[in-house]
Amino acid sequence: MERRTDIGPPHYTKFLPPVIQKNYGKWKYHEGVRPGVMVHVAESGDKLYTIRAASPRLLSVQKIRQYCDLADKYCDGYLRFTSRNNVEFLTTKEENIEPLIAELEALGHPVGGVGRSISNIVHTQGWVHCHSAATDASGIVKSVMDDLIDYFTGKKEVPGKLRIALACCLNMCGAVHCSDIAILGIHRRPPKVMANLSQMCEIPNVVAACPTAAIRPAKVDGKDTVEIIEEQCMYCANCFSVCPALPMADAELDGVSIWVGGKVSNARSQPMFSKLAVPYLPNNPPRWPEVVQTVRKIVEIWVEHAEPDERMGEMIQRIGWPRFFRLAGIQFSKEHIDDYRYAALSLKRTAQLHQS
Amino acid sequence: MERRTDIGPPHYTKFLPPVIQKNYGKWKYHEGVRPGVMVHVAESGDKLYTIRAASPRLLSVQKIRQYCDLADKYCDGYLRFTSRNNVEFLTTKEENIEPLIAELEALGHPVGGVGRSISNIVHTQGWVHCHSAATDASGIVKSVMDDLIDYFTGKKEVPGKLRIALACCLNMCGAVHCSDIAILGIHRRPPKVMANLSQMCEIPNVVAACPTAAIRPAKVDGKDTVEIIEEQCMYCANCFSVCPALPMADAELDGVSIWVGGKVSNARSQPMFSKLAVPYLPNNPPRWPEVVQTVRKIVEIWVEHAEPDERMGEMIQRIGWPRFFRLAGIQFSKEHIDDYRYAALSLKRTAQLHQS
Amino acid sequence: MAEGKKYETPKLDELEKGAWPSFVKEIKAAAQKSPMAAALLGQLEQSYNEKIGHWKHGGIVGVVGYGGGVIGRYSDLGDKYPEVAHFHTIRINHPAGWFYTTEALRGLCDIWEEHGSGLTNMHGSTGDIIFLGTTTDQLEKVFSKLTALGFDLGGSGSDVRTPSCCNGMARCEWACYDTMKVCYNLTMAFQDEIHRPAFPYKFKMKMAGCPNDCVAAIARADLSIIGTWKDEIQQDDELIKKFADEGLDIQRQIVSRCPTRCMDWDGKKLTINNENCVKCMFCINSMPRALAPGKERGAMVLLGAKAPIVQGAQLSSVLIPFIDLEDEESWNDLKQLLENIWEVWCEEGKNRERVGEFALRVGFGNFLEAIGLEPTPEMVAYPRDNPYVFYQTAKKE
Amino acid sequence: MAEGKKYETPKLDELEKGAWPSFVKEIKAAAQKSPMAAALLGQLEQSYNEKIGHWKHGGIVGVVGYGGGVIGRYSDLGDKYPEVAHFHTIRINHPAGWFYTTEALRGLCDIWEEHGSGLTNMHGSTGDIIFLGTTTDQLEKVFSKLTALGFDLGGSGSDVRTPSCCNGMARCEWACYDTMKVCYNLTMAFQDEIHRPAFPYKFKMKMAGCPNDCVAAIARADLSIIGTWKDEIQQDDELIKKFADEGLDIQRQIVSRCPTRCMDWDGKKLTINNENCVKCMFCINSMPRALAPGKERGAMVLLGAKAPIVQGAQLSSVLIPFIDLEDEESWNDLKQLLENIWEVWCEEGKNRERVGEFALRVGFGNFLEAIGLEPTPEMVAYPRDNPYVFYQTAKKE
Ligand code: SRM
Ligand code: SRM
Ligand code: SRM
Ligand code: SRM
Ligand code: SF4
Ligand code: SF4
Ligand code: SF4
Ligand code: SF4
Ligand code: SF4
Ligand code: SF4
Ligand code: SF4
Ligand code: SF4
Repeated sequence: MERRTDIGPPHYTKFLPPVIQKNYGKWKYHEGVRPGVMVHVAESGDKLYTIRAASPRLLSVQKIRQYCDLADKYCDGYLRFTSRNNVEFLTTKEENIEPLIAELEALGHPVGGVGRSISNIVHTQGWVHCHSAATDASGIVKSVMDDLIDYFTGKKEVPGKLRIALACCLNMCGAVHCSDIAILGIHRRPPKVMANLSQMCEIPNVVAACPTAAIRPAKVDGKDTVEIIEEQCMYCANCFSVCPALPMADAELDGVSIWVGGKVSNARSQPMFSKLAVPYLPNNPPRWPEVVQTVRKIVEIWVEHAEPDERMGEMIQRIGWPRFFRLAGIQFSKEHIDDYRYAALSLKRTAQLHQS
Repeated sequence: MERRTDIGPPHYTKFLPPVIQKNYGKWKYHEGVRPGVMVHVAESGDKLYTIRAASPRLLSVQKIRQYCDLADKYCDGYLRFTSRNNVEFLTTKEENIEPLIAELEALGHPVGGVGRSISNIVHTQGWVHCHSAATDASGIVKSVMDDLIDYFTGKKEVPGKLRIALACCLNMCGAVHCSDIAILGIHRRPPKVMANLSQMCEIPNVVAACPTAAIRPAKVDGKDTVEIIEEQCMYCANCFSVCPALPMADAELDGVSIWVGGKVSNARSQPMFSKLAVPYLPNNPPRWPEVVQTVRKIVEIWVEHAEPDERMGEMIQRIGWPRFFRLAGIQFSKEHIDDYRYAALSLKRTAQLHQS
Repeated sequence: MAEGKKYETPKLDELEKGAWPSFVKEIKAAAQKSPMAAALLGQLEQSYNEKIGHWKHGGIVGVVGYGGGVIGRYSDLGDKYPEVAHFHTIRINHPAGWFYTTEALRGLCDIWEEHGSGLTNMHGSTGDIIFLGTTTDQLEKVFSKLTALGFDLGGSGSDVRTPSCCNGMARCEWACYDTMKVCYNLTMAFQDEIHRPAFPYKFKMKMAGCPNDCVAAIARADLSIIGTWKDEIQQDDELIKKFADEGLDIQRQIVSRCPTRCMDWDGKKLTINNENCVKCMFCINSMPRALAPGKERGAMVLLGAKAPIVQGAQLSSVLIPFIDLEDEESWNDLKQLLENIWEVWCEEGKNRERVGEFALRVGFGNFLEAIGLEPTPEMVAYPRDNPYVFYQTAKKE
Repeated sequence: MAEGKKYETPKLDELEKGAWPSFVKEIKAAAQKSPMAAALLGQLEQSYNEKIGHWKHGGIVGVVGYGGGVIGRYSDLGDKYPEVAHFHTIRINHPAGWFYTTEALRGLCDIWEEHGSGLTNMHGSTGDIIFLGTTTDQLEKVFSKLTALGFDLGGSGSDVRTPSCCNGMARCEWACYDTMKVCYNLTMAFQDEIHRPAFPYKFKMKMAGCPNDCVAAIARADLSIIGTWKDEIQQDDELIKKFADEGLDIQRQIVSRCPTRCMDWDGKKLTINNENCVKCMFCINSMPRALAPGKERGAMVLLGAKAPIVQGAQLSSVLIPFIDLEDEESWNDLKQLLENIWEVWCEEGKNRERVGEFALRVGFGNFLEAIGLEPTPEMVAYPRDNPYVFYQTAKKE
């Protein structure tokens, strides 16, 4: 057989259920049906029900086949995944909804995440697959979502959408930099310079990799290597990405920081970056209780104070950062004050101030 | 007589009219009386009328004495100047208002600038006194205010306050960087290096003065001097401030740029910097018609489109920069796009966009 | 494959409890058949005990003729967990919109059960199907079976990364252009650029059908295409009144939160000054069916988003305020623009410098000039607020 | 002095026309008595013809024992206009709030008619009385007469510049602290720092009685003191209704423009959620008397504003969110803070580096530490949005 290359992905139309093929581009509106389920109504009057179920994203082929069984049974053999890694079952038959949900729940995949709710946590590899990780991803996600499950399933009501993301290092695979709540793995020790560095890496590349010019060429025992000016290192690990001979991980100092108030949608307010809330929490596997509690606390503040469809960042702008820190019981510290490139613009350059 | 030093200014209380001394800190409210006149009412019921008259700021002692004559006649010998260099006559006698105004107008000092109006232009020295000037100050101010006089006197109504400022070079003495409309003198030629530079200035200081590192030490005919990397010069004249042997002025290339949308008050919106509207207009003394017309055009856009008490920058945010440029008939160009330190943040980083 | 060695995993076992689906259960399920998955459990448990990861970089691995699509990964405990000594992932270009038939999915499962750990990510953060963990010798086999099934690898390294999009017209009434079509067409147009890294750094593309941006395009893609419209919001006054009657406080909840305050509500009728509407979607989101995007629909193209490495995170910013994307011409314009961008960036970009960082380093105005676009006020949030202008004309005079 | 040489000034004469008061008329008036003013007309006309200025720097001039207060200025056409070959300005510290008796003003006029050009600026942009143009030999004479009249020089060069303030409690119902008193007291407390430049660069102070900031303190002063309050806005519902009855659209014009949307208007009653009020003054400005600042009044202290030279313009940012400024203690706190700031800045600031640029260069957090202030969230618009944190604690561990 000829080796085929550059064929690209299958054409998407092959994978669209007939009701979508028919009504493609001709949807009229959608409505919530119950938590985790919505219906889209087409101009033709056709209806498409979507049942969204939680997924850990890390899926075994066994589980995928189970999804397939359900899709074959209830959805004519079609299903999809969402941009937040949930799985969606699509059916035109309203009567399929309840049995499908029952089976999904039996399988351990609660239904929810639609409309005003807390959806899946977008996350990354962590200790499961990445060399760069300062924390695990899946373990924290599991622990946090176990705790927030009622906000996913709709058992508890929330004022709007809240997006949580996790990245296990500053590379921030995913959208940690723009999430309502972001959990970020962090190193807090400068890289160790391995003895064989010059065999593994080009020194000028390594020096150039550092955004804060913390790396200098050096000689040790007559061998070319680099040295790290520790005060200038802010632990970004870019040097490690460029050169494996500069490991960053540290069992005691690595951990997690918590960020709040980012968003990407353009609704009402413009997209915003996430801002530092908690500079450091320890790695405490398997259930990272400090992280779980902090996230819950922040979620609860939002649930209590946000107006309808108000995102975390919008709410904080309205009630003020001083109040947010007070409510969350977080100590404001030097770390919270920006000292990087756009630091000037992060200062309170107005007399508009929440005094209470 | 002993030489007195460090005595500081006279104590302000000596200069306060009795009604102010009595009601100091006990004013209750104010109201407009007629254009250029307001009344402040104290808790005691006392009333203080303020009549504000235009001033060119550059005043002869003769004129100041004429002011004094009027103040003696109508205001018990008290008067003040404002933070925008207008002169204010303060009286408790309502009946003094009209005759005072008549005399002020006869003297060539129209009354106005209170409340919703265009007040005096805060400005600087220009060719009258400064070595750094890329344009004149007083001449442009006079020309622009002659043209806008009806907005000062209240003959024409305006939606709110509009603050115009002028600075004759990038040092921006005044508040050009935060004004609704700012007129800014600009050089557009790199400094000339005078032959005697090393006698007049310390070369390391000169080199260090340049924010864009456009100045390099050099030798010419064996003499120490500097050279200017022309492409790196953005004509800020900081080098000239540090070293007189680097003159910037150029009869043909100097001129004026126009900026819009700045403010300092914290009402509604936070303080904002002025933004570039017109990158260059020629120096065309004595009446700078291009500048006068451009300012008028911008004022008219504001008068037509602003909501009550909406400042220029607030209005533009609402109607969009594309529309502003269209209305003003200004060609948007590369110069308008920031390329300095915070350039990244000046880009349109949202899908929120005025499409029409 | 046979079942592998079993490890005690008391820490991980904790994560089988609780209501959220458990990734540990998934690994255990895979471990039923895959010794790799079993070893992964062992190494992961050790990480949980030691609070440190055990993966390291290694040599570049891949399939013949491709430079991207596989992430080489090695255990630093290879002696202890030999099954995961090599544990590469394969990135497979997902179908636009992440729709599948069960048939296709089962095909993928079969391949991966035979040639890898049986563990996947559905999906990776860029959008790919991730096959999580295999050895170098399996790569070609996986590849040939994948292509037989109609799938191909996605991007990795300094290439075009697998484009992704929201489900757009497939299921959303707000899609202003056909995201899935554009995503597919761009993917096909740039197969070479996806498979053979030749850029200074990665280049991502994401398409969202409207400003809600359900794929986070503005935050995560070097090229972000976001749907919008030019004309008036479609408005059904009857249905609006219904929302009001049902208790929506239109004044407080909608009108006074419009970013440009371009709406008025007199208690009965909603009036939108569409000239000042910035198409934020908020009012439409809040009253679906009663309000809808206009009829003159299309997209805007933005450039430059990225995560913090190296110079700091960026959001994409407007490059083309409005493009139709339906006709041939606008489609060619878009492709031409991309080629211009890559040409300039490849020529002058530094190693590991994303295109957004590059454009800022050379100056956004200069960048526009180099790629042949006229500057327009739509590209800026505000014109420059500093007087440090490199007046070019003057220099030439 | 006798009348000087007369110059033809056709260009300048144009500027005698028109409704706005003419500076040319002022110079001509002065020229009646002052040959300097007459020569100024000549040189200025030449500038108008040539489109170029004719002043140059020169040696530092001043009065004995002072380093500031006089700006030396020389004509580069000294041969042609010998009367303005030397044409220095004198900066005189104005009385706080710019209030005068005619007696004091006449005294100033007499001095300047005798010893200078007879031309002034009432006032300079920093706030000083500017005596525009005299020769070096006149400086001491002017100075001794000024002090006899009770006036003193203002700042210039790298010193504390003449502090200025809005008229505050003298005439404004919104003044939240006594701006004129604070201005005067600071001026008197730092006479030495005003008169003898010893800083890396200039240091300006401005006081505004409320967030309307009628002296542009936040834009123009290294130290900006701006009045504010802590408690609830004072509210008179009757008067509010009157505004509504008289046609003010309270919902659209006021409530929906409140920056934190903390007001509600039900058509009859205005409800302010004062906890979320950021004291912007807008609603108060719009309904004077009906609304007024609260009763627990004071000020906030902000640091760092400046024009663009050298690193770009800055606005001041919050240093002390609230300070009473009435009692001795808070007054001492403020003075102590200033001294701490100057000490650190003098120690580590570079030549021509304003304190705001300095604080940013060393990092605002480090700067706070150095001056002995605890960081608080009131100091930031938002906490850092990049992960580039120099974790200090970790290093010490
Ligand atoms: C299925 C999905 C797109 C896909 O192709 O996979 C999707 C689908 C819809 N989104 Fe979304 N959004 C999806 C991810 C997103 C994202 C991206 C993300 O979360 O990473 C965003 C941007 C989030 C952000 O700003 O950080 C997003 C921001 C929105 C918004 C704006 C919310 C806001 O007010 O800020 C709306 C409008 C709304 O909810 O009122 C929206 C509305 C919708 C609607 C109602 C559109 C429609 O008519 O079909 C869809 C159902 C929404 C729901 O879940 O309630 N969708 N939506 C994604 C589901 C993810 C999930 O599993 O939970
Ligand atoms: C006299 C003066 C202070 C002084 O000590 O000299 C003053 C006095 C008053 N200001 Fe002011 N402001 C004065 C300069 C300013 C400045 C500074 C400047 O222009 O450089 C500002 C900031 C301007 C800016 O934001 O760029 C200023 C921003 C305000 C505002 C906020 C306006 C806004 O909506 O942005 C108010 C409130 C209002 O007008 O509603 C205000 C209101 C007032 C009130 C009504 C306060 C009062 O109750 O007495 C005073 C009469 C206002 C009027 O002229 O309509 N004053 N006011 C200054 C008169 C200057 C002049 O001759 O025109
Ligand atoms: C697998 C994945 C995370 C996940 O679990 O989903 C991932 C994993 C890695 N990313 Fe990523 N990135 C992944 C999506 C992202 C995203 C999100 C996106 O694409 O939408 C981002 C943020 C957006 C962006 O590109 O800026 C992202 C930003 C980075 C960065 C920082 C780039 C920057 O310019 O700031 C790096 C660092 C680098 O390139 O050296 C990085 C580097 C890496 C490396 C290759 C680290 C390395 O040096 O080996 C990781 C390999 C992990 C592994 O063991 O497989 N990854 N990475 C995602 C790709 C899966 C897929 O193809 O679908
Ligand atoms: C006279 C005055 C302009 C006026 O006509 O009102 C003035 C005039 C000069 N300024 Fe200024 N500045 C004057 C207020 C300002 C202000 C406004 C203010 O103080 O509120 C500013 C902006 C605020 C600030 O300080 O940042 C200002 C920002 C500058 C700068 C840029 C400083 C910066 O950090 O960006 C310079 C450049 C320098 O210091 O070398 C400068 C330099 C100068 C020099 C000394 C230029 C020089 O190198 O000789 C000018 C002397 C002119 C002359 O011939 O007398 N002047 N200067 C103002 C002082 C009068 C007074 O004492 O009342
Ligand atoms: S965030 Fe960092 S550690 Fe996590 S997958 Fe991405 S590169 Fe790896
Ligand atoms: S971790 Fe980042 S800051 Fe530290 S040395 Fe490496 S590249 Fe530089
Ligand atoms: S703005 Fe420039 S030219 Fe004008 S007075 Fe100030 S320093 Fe002189
Ligand atoms: S004018 Fe400014 S940019 Fe040009 S050389 Fe002088 S200091 Fe540098
Ligand atoms: S981005 Fe817009 S078009 Fe796409 S799914 Fe989300 S709401 Fe629909
Ligand atoms: S789409 Fe947004 S900007 Fe446009 S009218 Fe609705 S809320 Fe306002
Ligand atoms: S700043 Fe405030 S207190 Fe001072 S004059 Fe202006 S409005 Fe009155
Ligand atoms: S002062 Fe400003 S923030 Fe406070 S209620 Fe009034 S408008 Fe709102």
